[in-house]
Amino acid sequence: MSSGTESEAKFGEYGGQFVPEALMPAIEELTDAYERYVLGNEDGFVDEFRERLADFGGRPLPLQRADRLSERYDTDVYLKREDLLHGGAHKLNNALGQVLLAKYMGKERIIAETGAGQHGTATAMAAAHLDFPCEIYMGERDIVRQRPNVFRMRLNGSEVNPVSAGRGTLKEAISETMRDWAASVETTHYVIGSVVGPHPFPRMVRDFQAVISEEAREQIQRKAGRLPDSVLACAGGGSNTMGTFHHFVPDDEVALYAVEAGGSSLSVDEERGVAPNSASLSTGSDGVLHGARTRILQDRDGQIMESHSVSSGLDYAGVGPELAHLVDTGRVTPVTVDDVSALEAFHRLSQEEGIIPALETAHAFGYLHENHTDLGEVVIVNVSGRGDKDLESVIEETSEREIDGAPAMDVFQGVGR
Amino acid sequence: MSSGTESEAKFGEYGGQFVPEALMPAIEELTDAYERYVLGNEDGFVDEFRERLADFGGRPLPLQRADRLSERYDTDVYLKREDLLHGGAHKLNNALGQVLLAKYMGKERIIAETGAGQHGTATAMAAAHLDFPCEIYMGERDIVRQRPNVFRMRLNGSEVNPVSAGRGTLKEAISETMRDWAASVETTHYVIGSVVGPHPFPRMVRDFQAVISEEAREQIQRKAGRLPDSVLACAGGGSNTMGTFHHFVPDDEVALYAVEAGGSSLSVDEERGVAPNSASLSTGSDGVLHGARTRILQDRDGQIMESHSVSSGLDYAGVGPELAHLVDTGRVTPVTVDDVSALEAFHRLSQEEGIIPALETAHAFGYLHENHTDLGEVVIVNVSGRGDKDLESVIEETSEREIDGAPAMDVFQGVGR
Amino acid sequence: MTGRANSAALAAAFDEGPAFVPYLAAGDPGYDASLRYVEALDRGGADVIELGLPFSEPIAEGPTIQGAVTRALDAGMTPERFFEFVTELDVSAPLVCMTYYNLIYQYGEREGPTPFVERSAAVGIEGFVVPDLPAEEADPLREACDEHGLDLVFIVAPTTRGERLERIREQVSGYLYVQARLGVTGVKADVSDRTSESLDRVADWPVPKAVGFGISTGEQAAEIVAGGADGIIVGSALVDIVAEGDGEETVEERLEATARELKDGTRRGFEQRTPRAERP
Amino acid sequence: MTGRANSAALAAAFDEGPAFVPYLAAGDPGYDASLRYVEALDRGGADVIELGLPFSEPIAEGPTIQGAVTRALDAGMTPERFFEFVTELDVSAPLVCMTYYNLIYQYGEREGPTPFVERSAAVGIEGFVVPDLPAEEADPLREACDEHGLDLVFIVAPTTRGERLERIREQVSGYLYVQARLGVTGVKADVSDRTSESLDRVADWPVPKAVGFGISTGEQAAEIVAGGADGIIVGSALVDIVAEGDGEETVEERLEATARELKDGTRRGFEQRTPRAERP
Ligand SMILES: Cc1ncc(COP(=O)(O)O)c(C=O)c1O
Ligand SMILES: Cc1ncc(COP(=O)(O)O)c(C=O)c1O
Repeated sequence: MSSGTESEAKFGEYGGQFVPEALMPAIEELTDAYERYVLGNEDGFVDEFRERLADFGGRPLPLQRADRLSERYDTDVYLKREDLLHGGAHKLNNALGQVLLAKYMGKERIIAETGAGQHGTATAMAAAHLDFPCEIYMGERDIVRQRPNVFRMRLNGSEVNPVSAGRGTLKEAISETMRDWAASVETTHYVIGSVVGPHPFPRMVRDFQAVISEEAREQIQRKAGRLPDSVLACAGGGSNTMGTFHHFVPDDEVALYAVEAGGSSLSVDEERGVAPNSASLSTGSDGVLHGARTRILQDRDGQIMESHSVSSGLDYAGVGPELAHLVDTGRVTPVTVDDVSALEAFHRLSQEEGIIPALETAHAFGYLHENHTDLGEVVIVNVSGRGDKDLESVIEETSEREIDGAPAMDVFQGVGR
Repeated sequence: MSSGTESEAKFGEYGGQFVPEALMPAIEELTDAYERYVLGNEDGFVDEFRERLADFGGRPLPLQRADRLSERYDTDVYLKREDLLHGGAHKLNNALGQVLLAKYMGKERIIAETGAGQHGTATAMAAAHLDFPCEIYMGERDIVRQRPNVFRMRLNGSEVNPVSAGRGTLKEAISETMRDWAASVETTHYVIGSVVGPHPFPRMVRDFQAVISEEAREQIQRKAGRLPDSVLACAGGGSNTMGTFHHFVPDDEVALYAVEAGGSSLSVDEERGVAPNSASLSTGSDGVLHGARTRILQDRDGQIMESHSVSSGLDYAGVGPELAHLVDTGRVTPVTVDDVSALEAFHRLSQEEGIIPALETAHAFGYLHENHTDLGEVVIVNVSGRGDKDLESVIEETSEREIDGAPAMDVFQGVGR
Repeated sequence: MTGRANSAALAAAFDEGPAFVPYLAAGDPGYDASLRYVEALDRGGADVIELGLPFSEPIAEGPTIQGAVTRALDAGMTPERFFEFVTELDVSAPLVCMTYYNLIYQYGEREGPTPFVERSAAVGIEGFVVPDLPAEEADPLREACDEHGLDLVFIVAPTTRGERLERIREQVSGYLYVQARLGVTGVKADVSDRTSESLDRVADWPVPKAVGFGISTGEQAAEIVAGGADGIIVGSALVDIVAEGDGEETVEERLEATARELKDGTRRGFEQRTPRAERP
Repeated sequence: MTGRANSAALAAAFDEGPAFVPYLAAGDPGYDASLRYVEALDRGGADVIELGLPFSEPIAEGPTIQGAVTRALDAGMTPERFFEFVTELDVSAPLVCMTYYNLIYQYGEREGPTPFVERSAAVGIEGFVVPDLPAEEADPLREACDEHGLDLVFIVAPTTRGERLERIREQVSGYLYVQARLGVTGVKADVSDRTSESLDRVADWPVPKAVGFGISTGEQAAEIVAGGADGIIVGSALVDIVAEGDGEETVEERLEATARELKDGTRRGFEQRTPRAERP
């Protein structure tokens, strides 16, 4: 569907298939299916995928000029509205693609991991839509942070399996899902939630998400009459980043910014093995995690560190290998935005544009705010998701801090409880 | 924009302008603006409206064939996906239209009432988008039932004013907003949330919402190659109903069903002045409420009754005058679906189609479920909104009852609290 | 100053100088107490009494009168009880019923406002104020009133102009309710600038003009009457007294005293003003 | 039965009949106790010991071994401490280090696996099992192993077939780890049907085949060896004993007894089976 017949497992030094042997046959089967159905449109897979993305997902999605931000920054700011995708984030592009692929492959069961719960809800929706039983692994801590999403998955008929290992976040949930898969590969497809994991996942997820930049590139030329100077997207695992960048990668004049979660600080507590950020591109190093060689947050020994971000969806110690490679080659610039700046941007976008973004998304707007003078005349920011899932976190996190321009939070604490 | 130069204040006997004299000049000014901008496209109002609906709102929205429901009912069921509109319900069509109109009229401030909070959030979003200060009146009881929406309005920069009169629901909020307007007409536009209130609101709101049927009529012909046999939409005040029906009204072969909230019972407690339903079309009678003559829930003396529904958005004692008229003339069939059937439909759609509907919307699917054999071969159901706002209510209401096919609710009670 | 009126009693009320027109909600806070309160106003010098028949959605009222309406409804006030109330009431001032159109429209077995008007006439009501009934929709009620010798009072707002003003002029009888300010009922500290402007606009109408909305003191009453009003209408200030309940002085005592103060204010205002006849 | 091996000790371990290969995580639940526990396995008859170097993301392990890994990490186990541990350990069975690739890759100042292999060789480790390192990515580690005389054990799963099987065959040395069932490590009640099928697929490979995943009793050990395995690998059943802690009998006593039972099982199985040489 996108880039012809690439099927190598690597992006420069990154990528590969570092997984237990028990998973290898599944991964080979998947690679084969990816090449036939996704790259080759066998049995009309791509056509059906596009049709379902349109009818079920609501694509194409608008590229909206943000009038008030444009005025504020004296720059034409365009918003790619992935928040309007069914489910409320870009995640459905991938989840729908993979669940549909599972159907073409004759699988009978879907499993997935989730952090913020957005990939989990997207997968649960896609599984319900295509009539698959589905189980979602989610860290116990994330279950608490993202309660509404847990409920949504259950409503869609999925089981949500709490993962208590480690700190109970995304990293542990991925490990646990891989374990399930190792025991169930023959009947089960593992819908991974970002451009991470062993080949062919990084390429395949990117291809499913590339619809974002395919649309945006065409839309910006129609609306602005030219290509953008800069494209911004927040990066957790990197799926919306890669999706937003993909079709702009060959356009050398377009600067691409992957905005990572700077958390509370960019420095790292080596002793405790804790990174107070999730900026694997900016502060991580080369290593092997969850099936791929890529940039990861690790201590000197190679143990994976606990990451941190105010937004659970960015709270991950790794990043997609292709993105790591594009950073190494200089094509993508990794930048960071900290918790406070993201919260400020969250409130700014909510008040000035009438769009309540996901906290993940807010990071991209934090970067725009701090660096708008360096981004050129036409800027695209990907609104990767909506913030409904984050309301409780925002009340809590905003109350704990001094956030410029936020409405008073105390009025909410009592309301409705 | 839609129906030429109609500008009469009546639909048969219904409609009119039963408002305090202090509001009449505002209503005349609005009528004038409606005729010039909305009907006459003066200054390109309609073009700008359509553009913003597309870019900010995400229109056009899909008409999706519901594969599993179609199979279950042996009928082609199509879903009009208003749940994908920015904000999560059809409400933005109207809110954006009215706030934009306020801008063309040179108003400086926006007020609105809200029940479920969907119209309030839509108005708050539109006001933020178009840079208006905004205040939303909301019953205290609804504030408790719809906490996330209260927070969303505040995040968008709106004030939320609690209304403590009466039972603290939509009816009282409308009365209170009218009082504010009576004191502020010169600078303020009142964005009413449904096809109710004095002329020109019922016509104007219907025109803004008619984009639903404009799209759907074209889409169904493209997809099914014919007009539908039946069109279903839930009816509270009636805005999504009128929007969904409008362009089908001249198609006599298309049956139109307005699905009202049957609540817990269709009988009425005259003594206590309480209707355990919100079925003004099915159980109400001719009267004057909130500026219009229409069908309302009232006791023998003419006092307005407290209505009830599991879904706050349908919980209103009146209904739009045009809808009342279309029912009287036999063009629209009013039907009811009770709380239990709506909850069952909520879970069914969530599990089988991967779409979590608003509880309001679920009523339309309850009717489909109970009467699918009588609805013909091609049926359109309007998915007026998504259910994210209803998660807490659903847990509560489902736990209290025996709901067929619902996931176990007990697991949620502990989660995240 | 005589004007268009069906009710001789109402016409007479404005004939001997500016009228003091108090409002109370019938049945607030209970049936018996309310009877005594209305009678106290009569003793205090009321020229006309506006008696509210409570409706569940009083969209033109501020919080004070909403409170009164809710108390009265909770205490069981209904249209039927209202007519009994009027029958029992022992006052000399003519009574005007203030209510919302749905109650008028629904009353009785036959459709439309006639049964309500008939019954009102039977119990001795002289006219109606219906805040949510615009002149355009008033024909049926107007006709029933004419037939039974009752008046239909209309409200003009500071914003009422042009054609609307004309239509109200055609419909109004008894007196005109001149709304002193925008918004809903409620006590305000000072007299609105817009009052005299509003009065000017209706100066040549063939009915007395009573100004209402926000008046609470004899001082304000005097000022408004001095400015040309033929009467003042006072509601919220009196409802406040009812809401406070008995204290050192009883509600009745305070209502009577406040009525007296307001009536005195209207007299003073009348004396201050250059008689209309002498204007250029 | 000699096969391809760099380590003479490892080769010898499989030479005198089927081998019993227990696994424990080094440092579980603490450094000193763990030393004693591993030594108890040695006394119990271990022919090879797989010693786990804990990694924070043990994606191939079930809950039992995850628990061991977490306890060891919490107690401060690191690669450096692991090498000290091996140095201090007093056992006669050859040691195989089981860990994940990132720890091997990150170790030392130079890039790549060589520093880790050098250090392992220096402390007397004979080989590695790296569950997340596929044959395709194994060249650098394989080369370093060859250079330093260590073996690289690979796992084959019930689903491994065709080309993948070939690539593993080319890479493997020391012994082959035959995974008895799909999934992750953990005790199971019965022997998987797929074991003999898996063994058949690799029957002619030039390395001993040790079967693991889910074995916990002497009975199972006997059955598997009777079915043709050259060894059995037991992890979770032993880790369970560590996790339970001292009771009427100490952990050491129970580990030693269980090891003995498993070793006896392998012997029994060997006796039961028709010698390979006599097969048709
Ligand atoms: C709205 C949103 N944006 C971004 C992300 C980050 O993931 P990725 O980097 O894979 O797009 C998430 C993950 O949950 C998300 O929910
Ligand atoms: C999703 C949804 N559907 C329907 C309604 C009912 O309103 P109306 O009948 O005006 O469409 C509401 C009102 O809040 C709503 O939120």
